[in-house]
Amino acid sequence: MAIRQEDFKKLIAYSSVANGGYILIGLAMGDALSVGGALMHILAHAFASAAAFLAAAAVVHRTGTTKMSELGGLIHRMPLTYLVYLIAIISMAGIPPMAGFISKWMMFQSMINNGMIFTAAAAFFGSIGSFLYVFRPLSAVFLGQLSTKHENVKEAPVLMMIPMMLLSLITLFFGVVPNIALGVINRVQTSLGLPGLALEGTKIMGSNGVLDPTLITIIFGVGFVVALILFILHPKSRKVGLMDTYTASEFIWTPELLHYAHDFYAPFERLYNKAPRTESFYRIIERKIEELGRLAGHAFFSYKPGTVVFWIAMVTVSLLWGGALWS
Amino acid sequence: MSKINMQLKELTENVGKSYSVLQVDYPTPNQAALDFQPGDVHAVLAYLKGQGFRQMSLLSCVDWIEDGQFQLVYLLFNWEAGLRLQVRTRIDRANPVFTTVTGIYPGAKYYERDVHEFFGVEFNGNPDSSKPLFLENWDDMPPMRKDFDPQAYSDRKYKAREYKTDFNTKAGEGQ
Amino acid sequence: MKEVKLFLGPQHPGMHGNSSIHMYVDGDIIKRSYLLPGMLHRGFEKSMERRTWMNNIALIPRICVPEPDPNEMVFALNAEALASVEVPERAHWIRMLVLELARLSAHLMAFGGIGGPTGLYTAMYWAQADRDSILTLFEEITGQRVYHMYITIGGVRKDLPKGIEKKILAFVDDLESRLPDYENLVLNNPSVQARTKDQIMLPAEVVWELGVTGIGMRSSTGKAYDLRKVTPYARYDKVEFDVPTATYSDAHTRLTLKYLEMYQIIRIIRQILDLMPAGKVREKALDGSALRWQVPAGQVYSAVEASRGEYGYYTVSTGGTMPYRVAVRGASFPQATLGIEKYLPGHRIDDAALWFDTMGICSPEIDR
Amino acid sequence: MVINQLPLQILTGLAILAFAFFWQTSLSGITRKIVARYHKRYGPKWYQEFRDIFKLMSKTGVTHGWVYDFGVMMALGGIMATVMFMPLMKFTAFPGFDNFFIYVYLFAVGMLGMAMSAVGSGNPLAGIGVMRALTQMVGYEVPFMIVVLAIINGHGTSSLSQLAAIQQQAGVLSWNLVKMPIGTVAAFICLLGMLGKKPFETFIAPAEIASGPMVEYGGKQLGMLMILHQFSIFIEVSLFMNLFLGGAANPLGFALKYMAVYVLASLISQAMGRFKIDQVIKFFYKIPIALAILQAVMVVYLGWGV
Amino acid sequence: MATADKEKKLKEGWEGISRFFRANSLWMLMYCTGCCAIELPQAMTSRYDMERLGMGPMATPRQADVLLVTGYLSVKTLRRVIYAYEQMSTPKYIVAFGPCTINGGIYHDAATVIKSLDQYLPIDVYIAGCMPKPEAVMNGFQDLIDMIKDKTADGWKRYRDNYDWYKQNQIESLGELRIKDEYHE
Repeated sequence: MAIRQEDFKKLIAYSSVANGGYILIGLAMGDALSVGGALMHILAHAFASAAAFLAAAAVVHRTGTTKMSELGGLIHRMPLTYLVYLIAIISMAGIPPMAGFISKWMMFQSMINNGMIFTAAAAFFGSIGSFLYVFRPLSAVFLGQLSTKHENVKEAPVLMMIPMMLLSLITLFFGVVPNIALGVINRVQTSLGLPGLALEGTKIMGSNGVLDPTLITIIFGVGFVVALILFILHPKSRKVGLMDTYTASEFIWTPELLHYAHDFYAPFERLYNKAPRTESFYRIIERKIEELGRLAGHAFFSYKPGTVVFWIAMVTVSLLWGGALWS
Repeated sequence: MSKINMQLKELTENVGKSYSVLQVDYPTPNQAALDFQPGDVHAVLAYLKGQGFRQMSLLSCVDWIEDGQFQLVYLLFNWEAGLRLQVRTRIDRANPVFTTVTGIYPGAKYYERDVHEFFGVEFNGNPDSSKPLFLENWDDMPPMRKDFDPQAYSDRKYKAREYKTDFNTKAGEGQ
Repeated sequence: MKEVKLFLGPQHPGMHGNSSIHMYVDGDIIKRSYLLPGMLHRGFEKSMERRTWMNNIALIPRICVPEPDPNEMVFALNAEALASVEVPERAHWIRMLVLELARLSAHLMAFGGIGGPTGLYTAMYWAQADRDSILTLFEEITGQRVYHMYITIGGVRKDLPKGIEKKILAFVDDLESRLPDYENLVLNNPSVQARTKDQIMLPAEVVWELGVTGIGMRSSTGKAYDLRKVTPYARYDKVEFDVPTATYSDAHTRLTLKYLEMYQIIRIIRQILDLMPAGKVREKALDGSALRWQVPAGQVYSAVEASRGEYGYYTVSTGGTMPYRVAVRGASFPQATLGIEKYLPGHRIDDAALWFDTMGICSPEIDR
Repeated sequence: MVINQLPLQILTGLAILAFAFFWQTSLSGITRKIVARYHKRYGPKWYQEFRDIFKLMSKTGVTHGWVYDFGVMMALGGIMATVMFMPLMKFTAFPGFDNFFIYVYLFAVGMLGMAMSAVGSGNPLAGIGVMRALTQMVGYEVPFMIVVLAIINGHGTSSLSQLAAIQQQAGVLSWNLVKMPIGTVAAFICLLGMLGKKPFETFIAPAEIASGPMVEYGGKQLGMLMILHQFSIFIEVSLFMNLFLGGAANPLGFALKYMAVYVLASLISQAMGRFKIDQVIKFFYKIPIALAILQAVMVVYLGWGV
Repeated sequence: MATADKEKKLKEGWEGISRFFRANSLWMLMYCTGCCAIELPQAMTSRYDMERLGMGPMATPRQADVLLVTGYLSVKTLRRVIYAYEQMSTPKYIVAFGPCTINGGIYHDAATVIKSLDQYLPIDVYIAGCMPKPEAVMNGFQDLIDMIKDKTADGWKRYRDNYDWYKQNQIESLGELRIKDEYHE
């Protein structure tokens, strides 16, 4: 659903629906690793989507529209917002240096152990799908051609920048050294009677593999440095304007005509509108979830962290209580 | 041209009955050339299309500069019978205006644009007949007219390579 | 809706020749497209008016590059019709041989060229290799690989070299033995079928509306509309061959027709080689030097079945040493200009290059 | 994480990196010659790929702003990090950490970097190319993952070197190729998708979108992208080799298996034309997924594959 | 001082090495500007196989280093060729086919065909023959490779140095270089 969205903000909203699904899978599995993963995912997703929403607000504040087809090329005017949004989507898509990866990794470990192939396949399709629809606003809004309307757009105001940068730093920090957060989650789990996570220094002992986020980030840093050296060593390339691109050597003057953003994944969507039945079926579920989400959001998603932790505890307790009753 | 196609002969007869044919000529056994007044060209074309001449191969224009006239030639071809017809008409060279035939043969749209660009014949009825097609910001008279001299134009615009001794002969004179 | 402007421009890997298609694309469906020709416009018709009849023989093959021989043939037919020159028997047969070999090389290039848009580079390499051996045959017959200037007014420039028949027969047998490999590689290839099976349709009424000729017409109307059958020129009536036709014209059928026509061409070449009489090859149409030769006044149009369709010249002569006016009818002019404007929109971006190829569009013909 | 061992491990990682580059580039040069024979001609010299890459590095290219350069560096950095984790014959740079998911996700960093800088170059064709690359990625990742999940579930460990060790116990018989033939076929088709070989070459389709995302690259950026391409081929083929052909204890075994897989993929690609993007997705969601699920069900619920 | 000339020697050494690489891997821009382009597929495919010299067709000007001007150039094509040439990354070379680029060849009296190309673009290698044969084309490429090796193929330097002379010629005979009419909005 999110892939089809035309509106920038709606798209990020839908991404929360998808990540909500992950959290449910994690919790439902019930063994230590997956619950830990789910909780971590709640944390990571909270930060990431908050940062993304703030970046969207900055864009709207400056350009006034959230329609992706009108925006374009804002990176040249709002680089910092771009950076914030980039880190947010890396975490949402679950790519290594950020927190999102840790939680997804833990959930996948547990999913494999319990041999739930179909849920694993659906989860993996969801994660790659999230990479798809999360990349779309990045390319439609920030990259590509800068349309003449937004020539004199300024960077987001400083006041807005501070929370955004803070949020992205936190996601980066949790991605590199997750054990602090996992330590907290561990205490939550042990208090609920679940077996604690096997943590050792910066390594996380998964069921069939070991993950060491800090090592990964270091190696990624080494790779980046090698690429940097390669880049600087060689002759400097000359700066060229945006409009000077390959147009099969024909001439073109208006930037809007060169910005490819409107229904970005046309072929992909065409596959889906051939199956209307499933579409309406999803829409019913979606409405149900939305009501549930609104109800839940209205009930406990207020900004004070206290109530949030309280409600998480309530949910886990009821789950465990149910679990105990059940087994 | 003894063995002229019999079909062709009686075809030209019954065309001649309804429209005044100025002149008939048979360049090859299965081809006939008919001259008409500009007025009834459209009627003839519509009639011939009914007779099986469904394909218009070419619309071209000949610039008779001495008698100050453009000659528009419509070449029709009948695939079943293998007959070819030239429908020719002469229009004034001073302000060449003619109505379009895209109603009968839609394919003529770009031929008309081509003739307009090279000869300057106005085709009213063809929406974009006056748009430039082949030549880009052309600043001289339509190039295919007899009084346009390409050699002079190209010497003026494009610097030729100076040879030490000037031995490229002048272009052959006309007839 | 917000549209993006894309170009299948003059400099594009999918574009054979040199004209540019401007496409307005929404998502990946082409909404509006038009052709911008004129990149190769050299004012041929103007230059022809400034050259004598014999000089033109050297100029005209430059018009259409993949298949230059129909130009010379049609120019010669026009002049002979006007000056009522009788061409000797052997010259007719040699002309047919040269025309069929040129047709075969153009078909090979177009058939292999389908490898470009569909990504099957092996077909392109094979087809070009075979086309190359035809060009070497031409080099022996006419002295030049591509522009032969071999068919002149009144016959053919000079007789066939000794022992050329054996070489042509050897080549033709070798090619015929390898044609089934082409079929397996291109026509039965599942990925090419996925790209061309009922993709780019050409219904019969569109053919009549635009005036498309050649394979486009034969594949959609289902009738054997081939100028060599309808108005036989140069002894085509003495050679039997059949014309493959189809009624459901999609990209795949057009490709199959090209493939089947190759068999027919080989059949014709074999018949030409054993039915060819001996004798004179050139009718001396004039006394003294060819440059002062004058063709009597008159206006005539004659057309030849080129690999892409009906290719014709309209010559007007006022009895001078130079033609008064020559109009060239390119075989792919209708489908390139009006076809792209009306019938390309609605396809997808990746079909555009395929559309351009299977319609057999050759841009030098459009610009003249 | 033991700090003092780190510099040594990084050195071995860099050694693997260098070996991967030289091995893969010379192999792709040899493959170009084999493919040329397929076209009835002599191909270029075997070190032609080296010449191409270093020529590109010596040219002054063009840059479209910092995103364009940063994206290329991020992509190359991500891919290099993945190669460093890759187990090579006997020795691995970071024992114990070569977990399957790291490869998949670090590979995604490379893809994101390239996609970001391609669209950053402001060319619509690059945008379309990136869209096709991402859509295709959804296509070939899911079946590949299902098969790999089945293997990990069956063998209980997701680290490549251990998987390779398990497969080498009983020689050829214990290869996953033999034990899970259906899964291997599905994985090979996905490998073709990953490598971007001919049937699934929609995102670099020269005839339609003029070499897709690479439209605006020239000079050293294109050189770095070609190095990235060589590394990604190395990762994918050795991933396939470790999972299905039982890794490689000795160099000769490694060379033969690697070459067999890569040359077979190139030859198949020469005989196939290019699909359209939605045909690619439809194809992937029909045959490979069915094979993968069948294989997974056999392994997980019936326990045959182990 | 010592570091300066050591720096220069190093740069010189690196220049030599990169010249070797540039010579042996020339990428050709896939742009058939004129009628001699029909012989390029012959030169690329099985019989004459350009790839042995390390040459291959590339899709966009950014990636290519050799621009082949095959045959005559009409005014419209020249504008596009100049636009493509300026997009190419240096060092770049131009190979001109046939007599039409030298003095207009058979189209010396045509109104839309330019007379001599080296007024507008710096040419490195001319190949003779109206429709030069594939052997001549390969021979021409071999000459270009030798010229690159001994540093004489410096068309792009000439273009960069007297840039305004070339631009003045182009504007004088082409009118405006970038067309802005109802087709190119």
